[in-house]
Amino acid sequence: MERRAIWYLLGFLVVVLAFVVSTALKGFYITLGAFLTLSILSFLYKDNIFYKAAEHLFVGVSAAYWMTMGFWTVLIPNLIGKLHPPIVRPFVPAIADQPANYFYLIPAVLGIMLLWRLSPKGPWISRWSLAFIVGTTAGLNFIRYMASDLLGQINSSMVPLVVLENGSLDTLTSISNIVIFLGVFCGLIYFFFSKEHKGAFGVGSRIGIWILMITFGAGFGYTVMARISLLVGRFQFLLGDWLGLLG
Amino acid sequence: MRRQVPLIITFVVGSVLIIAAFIPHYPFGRLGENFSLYFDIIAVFAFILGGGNLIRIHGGKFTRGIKLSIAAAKKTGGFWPLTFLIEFPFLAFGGLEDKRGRDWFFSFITLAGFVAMLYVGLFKIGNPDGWGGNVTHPLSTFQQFYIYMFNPLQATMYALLAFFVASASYRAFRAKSPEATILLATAFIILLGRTPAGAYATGWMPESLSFLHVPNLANWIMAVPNLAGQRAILIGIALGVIAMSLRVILGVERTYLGSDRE
Amino acid sequence: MNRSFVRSILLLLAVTAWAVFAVAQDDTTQPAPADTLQETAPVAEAPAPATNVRGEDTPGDEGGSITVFWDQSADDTGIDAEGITVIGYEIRRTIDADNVPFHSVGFAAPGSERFEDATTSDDSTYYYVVVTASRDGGRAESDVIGPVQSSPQWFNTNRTNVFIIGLIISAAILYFIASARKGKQLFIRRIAGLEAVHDAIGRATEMGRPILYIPGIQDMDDVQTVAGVTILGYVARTIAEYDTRIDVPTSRSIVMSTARETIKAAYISVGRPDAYSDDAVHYVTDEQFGYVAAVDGIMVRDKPATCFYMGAFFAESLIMAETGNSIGAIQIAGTAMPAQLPFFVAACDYTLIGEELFAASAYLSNEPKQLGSLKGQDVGKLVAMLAILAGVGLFTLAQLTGAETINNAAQWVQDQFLLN
Amino acid sequence: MPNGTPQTFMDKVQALDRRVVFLFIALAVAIPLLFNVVFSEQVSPIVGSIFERVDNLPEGSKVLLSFDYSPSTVPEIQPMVDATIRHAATKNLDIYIMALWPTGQNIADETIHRILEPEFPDYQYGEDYVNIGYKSGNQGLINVILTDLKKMYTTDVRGTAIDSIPMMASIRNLRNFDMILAFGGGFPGVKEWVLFAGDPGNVPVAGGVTAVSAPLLYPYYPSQLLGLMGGIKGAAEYEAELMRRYPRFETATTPGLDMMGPQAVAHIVIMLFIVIGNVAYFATRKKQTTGRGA
Repeated sequence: MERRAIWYLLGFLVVVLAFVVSTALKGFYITLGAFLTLSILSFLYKDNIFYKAAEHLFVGVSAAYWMTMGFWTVLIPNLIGKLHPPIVRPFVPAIADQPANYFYLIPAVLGIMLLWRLSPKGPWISRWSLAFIVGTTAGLNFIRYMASDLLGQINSSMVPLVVLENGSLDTLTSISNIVIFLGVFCGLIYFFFSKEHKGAFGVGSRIGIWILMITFGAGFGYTVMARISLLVGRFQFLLGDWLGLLG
Repeated sequence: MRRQVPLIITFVVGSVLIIAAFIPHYPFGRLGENFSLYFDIIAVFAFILGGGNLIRIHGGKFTRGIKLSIAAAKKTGGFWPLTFLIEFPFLAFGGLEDKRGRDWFFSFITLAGFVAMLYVGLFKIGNPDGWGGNVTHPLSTFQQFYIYMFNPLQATMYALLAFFVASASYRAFRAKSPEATILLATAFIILLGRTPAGAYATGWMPESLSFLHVPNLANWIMAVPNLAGQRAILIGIALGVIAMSLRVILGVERTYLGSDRE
Repeated sequence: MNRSFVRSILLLLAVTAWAVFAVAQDDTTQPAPADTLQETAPVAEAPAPATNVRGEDTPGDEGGSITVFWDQSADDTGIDAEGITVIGYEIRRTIDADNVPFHSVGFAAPGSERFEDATTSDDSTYYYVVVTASRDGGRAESDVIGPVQSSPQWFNTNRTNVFIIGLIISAAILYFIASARKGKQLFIRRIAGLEAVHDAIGRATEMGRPILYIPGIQDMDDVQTVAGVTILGYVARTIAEYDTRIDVPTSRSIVMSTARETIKAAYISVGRPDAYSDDAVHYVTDEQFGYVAAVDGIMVRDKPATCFYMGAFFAESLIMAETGNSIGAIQIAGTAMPAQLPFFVAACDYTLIGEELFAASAYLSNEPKQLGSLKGQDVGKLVAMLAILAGVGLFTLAQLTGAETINNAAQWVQDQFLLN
Repeated sequence: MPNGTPQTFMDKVQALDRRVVFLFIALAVAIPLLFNVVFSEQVSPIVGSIFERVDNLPEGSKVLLSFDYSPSTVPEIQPMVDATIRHAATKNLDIYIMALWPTGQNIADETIHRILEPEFPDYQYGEDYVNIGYKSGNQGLINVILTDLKKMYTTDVRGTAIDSIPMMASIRNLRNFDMILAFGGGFPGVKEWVLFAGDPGNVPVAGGVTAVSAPLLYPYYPSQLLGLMGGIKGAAEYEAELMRRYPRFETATTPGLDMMGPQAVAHIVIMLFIVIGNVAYFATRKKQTTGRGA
């Protein structure tokens, strides 16, 4: 206990010292940014108090950030500003003279119902707003997916398997179209739930899995570059902006 | 009653929205749009539940922890505030291995960050345009907090992905089965296609085989088999969503609504 | 894809965008402050005017829009090196052709033959004139047409195809739900990821470690979150039976509320309501990476034996799955985010791919009526496959034979799946 | 693996601590950055066509640069802007700068201060380059200035009347430009320039966009879009070509090429790990099967 205490304190002092020196040389904000960056990166080695502190700071700050944004960009203009526009004149003068829209009592009531679960009496009333939310989600998504994903994808899958260009065979396009057709077809076979994947159907399902695996491999490989870019950005900040090591 | 009314609400709202999608006439034409707006508003109300929960959890940890720490400091005898100060690193940060409430300082950090951000945001502190200013005005304290605290944390968390794509590909891309081999081979070709190495490795091939040049092959994989797989997945998802929505609207699926008895 | 189709879509986008811009710019009843083409015009040779101008109420809308059609100017033949080059058509309107001057409502690109004026009021009638403009500033007015009036419709004919296909698929799903209710036995193939759910929970129970359940990072307005929460309902039943600890951090407050109701109901359904505590579900933050930072912390500190990821995920998917892997947890994921599936497939033990996520709750419930809906989904896939087969077959035949009629038939089939 | 057997090297490799992988990735990114490792980039046709067009324009040709992006995409877009603006200035082209995004105007000013003023001291504002700034209206703005630029623009960003700026005298509308270079893949962006200026006005349009939006614009190339730079790779190719043809830029900053060094090394490291993992896997599997047979 005693020895560990000394090491801990020593380590802590070194970090504090580094922070002070960096602040003196580079300014507070860049130092803060660098320390937060390093704290998160330290998680890669193992969990530690610096990561834990940065994580807890992040949770508090970001939760408040989105709540504040919700307050100023949704609640004030889209609810208060709709129900009684003159109130919001100091904040959003542009909408203060519009007529009130009492349809917005609906979300106000549903919102208050949702909060009802905090009250000791009848917390089940909050389910009414949950029911409204889930009903809305179901209704809207039914149409949205039907139109864009189902119809749209079927539409664009209709391609000729043989493509003739001025009477001669366009080999590459033809092969590509055949692959697209087989891929979509077998991919769909894989997703069948109510038929056993045996025999010819099993072969189709097998090809379907292979196509999905190509899709996943391609998606994985393609994303790597974007992810490395993010790290390059952080390293440029640490090595360049902070330490001044980059030319 | 407790479950019947919500089921009716879901049914009515869901089916009206589906029908409304085919009726451009007022008031149906913009029903979906309006309901989405309503959702956003309800979500802001819900922040009170979420924020309250956050404060309750961390507030609880904080007060419980500080009490335990003081008790521990008192136990050692002597002038306890001095012991508390000296042992502070252990009593406040010791929570990594020690679970006896001695990580209360982290909860304090969350609370402090939360309250401070909420304060500068809701009161538009330091906003050059005052109350009428945009909440994200670059010179407001709120936005300064965003730039200097939120941003580096967010960007670094995001950048961890560079390490994780590497470790995941090292572990997962092994030719253990035909499927795994296909996954591995495709990823490898795409990776190769995005480096100068890919161009060099196959640059010697004659023009007639240009199809096999790695950058071309990588582009072809992205544009053809990848597209086919994506389409199959998207069509499947669309049908899954349609069936799921119907089950929810018809009340066949009702787990999310809680129980009748309580 | 058909080039003229693409062009007409782009053109449509263009004119709508212009219309929006025009609304922002001028009051509909006031003459436009700026007549963009007129003032630049010195005396120049006028192009041939647009002919055969017609105006109609735009179909399938909520009113407030009139579509103007015309036949191209004879000079609208692309960019000419010499001679007259038409640079577009200006659409002008008035509410009274004799007494109120016309003002501009929009501009259509050369080669176009229609314009949607989405700034009309259903209460008044309008007169239109189409002005052909040339590069040198020449202008030619068409005949004035009108009166035209816009009106709202009760059925959007542009969506007839969505309606019919929606009806077919819904009917199939309803039919199989009904027939399953009557006791008809259904075969449903096994889904490995879901077969593993019980074992994964059992493992956590044996090890005395908690289970971590992540219902995605989106709100309840995403249907994937709804799926994630319903799956949680079935997972929670087993957990309540085994008396294992579950931890559900959420990224949205409404999801927190819904997840609590769900888990509570699960505990009640197995007869152990007293074992339930609201603390199982807690809110973290709406911020994607703040949330994942906290979840990573929970993972390395609480060392859950099993992690579920069921819902909508973005880039954070791999951060969680890799951390979960490093602590040796069994990981079962499911998402309909195509971009994140590769990472779950690579880093998790089992992954529900797209449609399987939505089927999962039905599968886990093992109720006949729920399973019936899966059979209905299969009918939907069959419809999709047959449609694709028909389209592909006809287009291929059209290529091979070069016959115009087959090509038209193929085009017709494809158009039935067109989005308007 | 049977119990008690000592772990071979290959077993250890197979169960490698992932922190070793992390270390290599960190090094793969940090070392090329620190030592400024740059790989030669071969210019692809889609980027090369932009370069050739700019390179072949006669001195005094008019080039319009539109800054249609915001600070969040600066890391990806700015390298291309820097490279093309340098190229245009070297060729003594007249550079006209505008923005469809409000944020673009400031980024443009910043670019002028950072590149044009110090590197091209002979370039005179108002005679060789001008920033006419941001105007609202998105594609509607393009539509108007396609026929009459001065209808929307009465002054430049410094408040000088457009008519008193020498280089504006020869400009009536977008058709007077020899080339339009639009930067930014969002809305409005390159696509709107193609549809509302390039197609109807018959002005060559080229663009620079983020890597994510590049695939959405490929269909316009080459018939409607002269060329396209996509993400850092596009910028790196342009920078490389610029350095190859114009030795004066050998010491210029090349953020695009700088980013490509770590990219290439990190990709190769990941591929090597995949290979090592598979070698170890097959080596241990072979051992296991023979072990079982014995």
